[in-house]
Amino acid sequence: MTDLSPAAPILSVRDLRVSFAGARKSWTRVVNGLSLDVAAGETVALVGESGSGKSVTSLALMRLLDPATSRIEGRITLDGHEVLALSEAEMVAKIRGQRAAMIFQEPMTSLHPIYTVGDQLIEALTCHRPMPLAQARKAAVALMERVRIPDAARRLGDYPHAFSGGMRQRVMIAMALASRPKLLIADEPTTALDVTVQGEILSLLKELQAEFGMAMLFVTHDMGVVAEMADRTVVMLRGDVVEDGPTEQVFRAPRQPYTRALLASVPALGSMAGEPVPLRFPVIDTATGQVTPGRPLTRQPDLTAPLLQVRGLVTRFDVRGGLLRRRVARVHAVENLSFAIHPAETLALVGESGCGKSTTGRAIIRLAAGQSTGSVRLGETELFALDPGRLRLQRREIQMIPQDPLASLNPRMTIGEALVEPFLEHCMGSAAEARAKAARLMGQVGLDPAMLERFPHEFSGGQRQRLCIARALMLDPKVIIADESVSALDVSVKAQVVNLLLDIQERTGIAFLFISHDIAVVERISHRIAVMYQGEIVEIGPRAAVMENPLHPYTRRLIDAVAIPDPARRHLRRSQPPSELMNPIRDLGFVPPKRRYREASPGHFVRED
Amino acid sequence: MTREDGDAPDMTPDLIPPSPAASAGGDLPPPAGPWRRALTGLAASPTAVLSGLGILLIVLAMALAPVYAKYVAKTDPFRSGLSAKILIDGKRSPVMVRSTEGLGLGVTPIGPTWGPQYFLGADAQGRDVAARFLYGGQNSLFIAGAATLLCLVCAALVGIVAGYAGGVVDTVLSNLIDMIWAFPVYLLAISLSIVMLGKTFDFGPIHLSSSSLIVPIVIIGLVYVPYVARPVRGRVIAITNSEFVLAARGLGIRPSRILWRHILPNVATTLIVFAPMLMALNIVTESALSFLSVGVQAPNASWGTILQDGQALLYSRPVVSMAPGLAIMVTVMLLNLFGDVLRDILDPKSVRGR
Amino acid sequence: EDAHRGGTLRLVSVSSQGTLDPHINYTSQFWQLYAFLYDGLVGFKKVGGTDSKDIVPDLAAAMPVISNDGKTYTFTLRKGIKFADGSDMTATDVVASFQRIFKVLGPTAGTFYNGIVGAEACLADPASCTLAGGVIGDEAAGTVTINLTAADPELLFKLSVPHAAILPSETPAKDNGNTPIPGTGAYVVKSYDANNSMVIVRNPAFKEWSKDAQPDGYVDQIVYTFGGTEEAAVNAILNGQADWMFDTPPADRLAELSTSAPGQIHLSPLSAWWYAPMNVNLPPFDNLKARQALNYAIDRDALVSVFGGPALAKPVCQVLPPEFPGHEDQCLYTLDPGTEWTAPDMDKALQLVEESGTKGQKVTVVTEDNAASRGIGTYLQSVLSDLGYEAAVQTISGDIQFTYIQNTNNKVQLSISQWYADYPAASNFLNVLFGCDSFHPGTDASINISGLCDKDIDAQMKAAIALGATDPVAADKDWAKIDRAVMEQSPALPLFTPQQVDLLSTRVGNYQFSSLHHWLIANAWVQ
Amino acid sequence: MLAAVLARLARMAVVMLGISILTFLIFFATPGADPAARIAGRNAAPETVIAVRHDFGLDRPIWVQYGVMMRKMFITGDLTSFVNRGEKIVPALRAAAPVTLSLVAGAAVLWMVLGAVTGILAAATKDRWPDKILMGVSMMAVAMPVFWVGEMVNLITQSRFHDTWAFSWVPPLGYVPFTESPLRWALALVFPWLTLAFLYIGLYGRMLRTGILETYQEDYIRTARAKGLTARRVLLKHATRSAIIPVVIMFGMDFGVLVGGAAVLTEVVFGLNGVGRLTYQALKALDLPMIMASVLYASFFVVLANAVVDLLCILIDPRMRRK
Ligand SMILES: Nc1ncnc2c1ncn2[C@@H]1O[C@H](COP(=O)(O)OP(=O)(O)OP(=O)(O)O)[C@@H](O)[C@H]1O
Ligand SMILES: Nc1ncnc2c1ncn2[C@@H]1O[C@H](COP(=O)(O)OP(=O)(O)OP(=O)(O)O)[C@@H](O)[C@H]1O
Ligand SMILES: [Mg+2]
Ligand SMILES: [Mg+2]
Repeated sequence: MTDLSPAAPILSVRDLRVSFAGARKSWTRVVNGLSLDVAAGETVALVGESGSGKSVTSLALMRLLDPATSRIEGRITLDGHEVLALSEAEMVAKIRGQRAAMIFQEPMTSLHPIYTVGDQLIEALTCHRPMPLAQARKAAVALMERVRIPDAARRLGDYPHAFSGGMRQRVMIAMALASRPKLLIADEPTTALDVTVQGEILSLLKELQAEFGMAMLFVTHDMGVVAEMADRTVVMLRGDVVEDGPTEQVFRAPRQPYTRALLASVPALGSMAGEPVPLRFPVIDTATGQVTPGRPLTRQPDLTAPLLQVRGLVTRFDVRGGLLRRRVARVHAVENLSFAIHPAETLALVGESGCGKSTTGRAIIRLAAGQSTGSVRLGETELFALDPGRLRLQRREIQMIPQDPLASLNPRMTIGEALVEPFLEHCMGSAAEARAKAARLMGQVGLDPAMLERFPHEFSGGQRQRLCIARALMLDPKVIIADESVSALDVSVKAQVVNLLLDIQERTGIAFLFISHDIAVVERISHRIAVMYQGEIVEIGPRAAVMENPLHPYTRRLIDAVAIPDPARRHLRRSQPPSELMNPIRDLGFVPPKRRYREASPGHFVRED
Repeated sequence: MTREDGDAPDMTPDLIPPSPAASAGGDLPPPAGPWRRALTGLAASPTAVLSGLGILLIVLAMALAPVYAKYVAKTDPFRSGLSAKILIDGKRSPVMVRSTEGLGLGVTPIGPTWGPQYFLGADAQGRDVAARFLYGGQNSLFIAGAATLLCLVCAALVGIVAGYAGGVVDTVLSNLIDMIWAFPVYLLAISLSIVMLGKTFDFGPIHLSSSSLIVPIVIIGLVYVPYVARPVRGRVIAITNSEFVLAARGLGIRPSRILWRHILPNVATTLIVFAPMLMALNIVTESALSFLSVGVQAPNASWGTILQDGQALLYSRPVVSMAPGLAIMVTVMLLNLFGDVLRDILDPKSVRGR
Repeated sequence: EDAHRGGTLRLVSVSSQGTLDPHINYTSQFWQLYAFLYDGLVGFKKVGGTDSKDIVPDLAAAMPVISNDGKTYTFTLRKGIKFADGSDMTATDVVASFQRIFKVLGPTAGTFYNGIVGAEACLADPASCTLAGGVIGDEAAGTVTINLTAADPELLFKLSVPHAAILPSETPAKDNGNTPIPGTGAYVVKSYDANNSMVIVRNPAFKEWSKDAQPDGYVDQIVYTFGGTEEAAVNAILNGQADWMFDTPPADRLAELSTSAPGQIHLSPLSAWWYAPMNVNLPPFDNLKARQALNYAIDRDALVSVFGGPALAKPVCQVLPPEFPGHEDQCLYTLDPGTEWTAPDMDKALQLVEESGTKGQKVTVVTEDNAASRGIGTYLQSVLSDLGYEAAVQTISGDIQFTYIQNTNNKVQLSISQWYADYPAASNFLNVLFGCDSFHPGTDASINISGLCDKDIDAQMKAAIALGATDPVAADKDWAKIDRAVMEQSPALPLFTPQQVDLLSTRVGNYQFSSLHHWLIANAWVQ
Repeated sequence: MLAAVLARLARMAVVMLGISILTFLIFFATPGADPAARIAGRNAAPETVIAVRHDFGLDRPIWVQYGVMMRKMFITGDLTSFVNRGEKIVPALRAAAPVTLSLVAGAAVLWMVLGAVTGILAAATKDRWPDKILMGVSMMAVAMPVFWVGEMVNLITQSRFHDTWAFSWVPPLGYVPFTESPLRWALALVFPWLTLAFLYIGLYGRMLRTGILETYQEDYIRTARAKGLTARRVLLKHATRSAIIPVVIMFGMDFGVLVGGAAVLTEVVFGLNGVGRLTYQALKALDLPMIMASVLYASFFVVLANAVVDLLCILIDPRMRRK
């Protein structure tokens, strides 16, 4: 499966150009002369950074773009049909769901919320091949079983909201397979999913591809996934193909500087083995492709006294319902959490979506919505004992960089105002000083101080993340809680932001609580790692100990699931039945079990189950 | 870029070579704020421009009512013109024409002359309909506008207090809103009118007689408060729980400032989006109330009272009710068109409908 | 004659008027129906024209024997008259009916029937009303005697109105609401749904005993539909879908009707006036000159226009309507005072205002919210402005305005009202509207809206009433003087006297108009 | 489920209690409202007024009056009007309800069907001429005051063109009970239905069109298209089904409000003795018992509509079924 198939390609794209209608009748070209071939049974990965035109390309192949606002030119040949020459009716009859099927990035929204999963599957089955309902049901059940949905017959009657993201993606895959297409286009099918679920979906896709002999065009921005899945790789940059070749060759000997840069900034799990201190990401010159290796962090944590000490932190949310909206259950979002962070130290908090990471961060600075108990000491101050006024002042010391930077910036305030505001509120100086400091910090996070006049929507995702960092730094805090600060960013930007954080730490000795689900990044920058599962810490310890000697089964599963950006280390996992994360909703009478921790090595604690 | 500490590591330049679209460079003109953007958006929409101009034109025409009455029609449209005479073809004939045929019953006001005087004819009081139409439009627009303002202010107050304070205050206010909501609008307006029309109010030096326009303004302004207060409250709650308010709290910003700088400006869009639609609704409501004679009081005029006058002349002089009816239709349509564009620009995901 | 019997008459009205109980209902709409549903001891002659003001014996076999200085009336009942439920009408029923007037708190119990012996007790404690010594029935002799505390020349009128209808003695002594009470008339109400329709059919127990008092009707059935609008009613009649409308046709349609359907329109004079009471106890109208000024200033001709032109209303400048007992043509407030109004005298008016020193004061005219009242109000406002006052109009829903303007607490200066006579006696206008007895400050029931209470005039009125018992002709002369005396005080602006407009379908024949019952429905035929 | 129903009922009771108290208080704050004088009749003697006041309990403390009124309305059912003496309120309301219901139900069928057709057609032909025409007409429909439309309709059908073949069949204004003659019932209501529905056709058509076009932006529509469904099926089954939910919510509210009396203008113009007109007349006459009854009646339907809408949403939209 790894060598190029000599057979005639199922899909052949020549000089594809896609433009969108802009303001005043102008056309903006988004895809600029893309050519590629996909042969039967072959997987071609289309990679590139956000906005490079990957999704537009895949939608163009199916002619799913709105013809009123878009223009597709070039040639697309799919299994002998000239796609661009077909009428809309012919597209429906011959191409869509027939010869080519598609799955999308957002499993949560890609299924119609008010039809049952069964209805939608049966519709996919019968719209091309009319058959009796009973037969269609049987076929649907078979498909659901095929994508390993347990108890398929019963779940056919469920609505999509009763399914988790991974399960929904399985349903999407089942739907795509309904007509046994020759080509499957998968547009970032796992990006929105947790690592563990991503692993399951990827192996399922691989298995099904082999079984059905489909060609697959796999769109992604994750080099790890590319390495895992693709026979051939096409790299896109702003609408252009910059590199096209067998995956191994692209990874081993990238020809273009851009590809090289891209690969260099991908954190690879395990690459930190043997490194004693956090490392910056390598810096690449895009013009020449020259790579300067990342410099290690020189400043060491000051272990004399903990800066932030969390003891027995518990956060619960009430679930209300029934008559008079009484409490009927509780979400145990954070359960008995304890850890400490020292000056200039980075503690990473990793875990799957919904395990309570953000809630932990918020609870520490007393911003969580539910009720929190426990003790949080910042230096000598007990945060949980402060009155609102004192707490407000104390917040200067401990800052949180929120998960979603756009949402956390007031859309009606300029960046300048947003930066200056906390400084003035804490009476740290005059307005002029505030402005000067804001300009200086803008420079430090790599942005032009002239941009202070702009509004949040006028920045890219990575820039906004840096703005949030700058805003937090305005107050000279001692601790920063960085909530998924780099998870949503493109690899290259991710590298920049991580480097920025490390620079700051090196310069100011700030302590980080680094919340993330991306273990590869965490491995690179943290001193210690805490693994969270369903609101509790299951394993905590120095980075090397946790990464190289994971003791808790959940930690191991987490690490195993990460895709390695190295085609040579590609490993096919056996497809397991999907593991659904148990929801943390508990009855009112629920008493959390008493947990005990075992110290495996100095500072490396593992929960005893 | 200059950096103060020399030992700071080089900032990596953006990995991707800059493209004009992706990175708005610092040398571009300073980009517009949300309000400016909204204005630019409006200016770019032909619908918005045309409907806005149309509304302006109507307002202007109505504002010229005194000029028209004084210099063109040469009448006082608020005085009874029962014994007025008009010069037609050199003959002075009465405005109120007594029937001479058959049994000789009935007195019919003259119909449209399409000339400067009695352009649209006279009403049952012998007054110039065209001049009254203009004055009436003035009142209709003024009442609708003032009621819109009043409604928005009250709704903002109620919504913000309920949404921000939460707890008991919210429960009480929300239930009150629900209660008023369950009261059919027209019935509520009619009952308020009847209560207020029988009364004169004295607040210190301010004397409020029932014929004052303030009565319909207050009534119309108040009845729709729940309809606006509810979404405002929702919006305030959403904003209070939004990430950026949370972030502001995390930054240690004072609650008063959070309310003033973070919550209020963001609620403003919701209010502005409501304004044209509310205004349109108020014009119709005013006309309905005046039609049921619980709105503007004689001899003052509004499009609604002219409709009411016209109802009594529907069979002999249909133009009397036609004119205000069409005027209401056109104005409301323009306002709705404008409102649609405004909503699309400011609040694309807002609740549709009224 | 018989050829005209039969058929269905279709009447329409915008709304119905509440209770069917003849002892309580006080609306001309239903009184018109009671004419052929119920009978009193005596009644107005059921004919058209001026004779309709005459009183004829109805359930009584003859006019009563009056004795004891006019304080005792003895009636002999006719024999063989049955109620619609089949029971005989006897003296017991008569006595019970009079008691019932008080027990159900009839609106006129205290004003019409308070002169009967025992009435005071009944008013104080209605539930246990017996009228002992007041109304005495002798079942065996078939007579009923009514004793009064004082002679009352108007008693027979008061006994002729529906409030004195004779009902079966077993009728519950409470408002019977929409349940029909069996009567003695030519027809009975078969069904009544206040919101929809009333169906009236022949009374099976009825045998004509006096054509003057209660003639047998022509049509077999009368269907009265409630709802729709006045415009719609006109359309329906023109389109042949209805036969008659209760409401006045909209002024808007009159011109059209008078050419397209002149034969279907009937105009009849009404014993009524439209007037604008001025509050003599509040500035500026506590000043006689100010009141007179306004009376001089108004152009009654213009006001007639508001009401639909000269065919529908006649300008008046005195209280008693034309052709009413006691009426003598006189007009004080006109350009050349004499018997008739000719034109307003603006110069005089302005001079009077100047003299009164009330110029510049605020005046609010309180009108009802119908086109005519509002129109008059607007006109008065114009005139007041011309006279130098600061005038405004306040419109109040018709149902409320009537009591609102009566209450002195509401400080109404000038309002627009109407008065329709209950029966043809001058006191029913002058004494009721301008007598001290009907002025009750601070209550909603104070029909003397002007608040005029002049000792002299009041004494003259009392004397005229007393005189009426013995010499009605002389009394009427006195009333004419009183009319003038009242107008000299100028407590109200007489505006005009309205005409009744009846619009009938082409198939209705034998239209007769009685000044009290208006169109005599039972006298008309449809084939 | 039972708990939810009970909670609903409790809430309903609270809202209705609040409204009734509010109405009651407003009434007593109004001048010229002394019912005794008006009940007693014009020129009644003071004794009669006093007796009436006592008989109707108007001389008792205001809360006692409130209690008595509530008892008469809900328990004994013999509440009588203050204006039309002897008119029983509850039967009057009961007699008016079918009129309003006939009017509103018929109009509702019309506006739902035509509104849906308008919305779907306009969405399907977005920015082309059928869309432009439909939306233009809808705009107009929304902008015209309903009573004015009614008047114009009356002018045309009852008078100006009544003699022509087109409208000679139009019966006089007024209501004919269905039980009396279904045909005449329908004929009498044709124009009131059309007039009332016109506004809502415009409103719902526009709303549905916007909804469908918004739904078209959703990911699941892309999925449906990628499956190979025909454009018509995507429109009718996938887009419309989602877009209709807000329309249904709106419909529930509008229907409840209209049945509760908000169709007053249509009823007045077409002379239909429905609940709205009854309430309007009661308000104008300050007939407290009638006002109380009709306002409670109206609020009952609004609250009920709220509940039904919630239920409908749960039925239509499975997402709402989640606890
Ligand atoms: N409907 C549209 N109209 C106009 N421009 C569009 C449209 N859809 C996409 N674009 C533009 O086309 C470019 C490519 O978008 P595309 O969605 O293909 O990016 P992508 O590579 O899939 O990125 P991501 O990884 O974020 O999904 C972007 O600049 C985007 O703004
Ligand atoms: N305000 C709230 N009310 C009720 N439940 C909540 C609330 N906030 C969070 N939760 C629940 O608490 C749990 C933990 O949420 P949290 O946001 O901390 O997860 P996370 O680890 O940050 O996930 P992600 O990686 O998706 O951000 C989740 O089950 C979530 O549904
Ligand atoms: Mg994409
Ligand atoms: Mg999170």
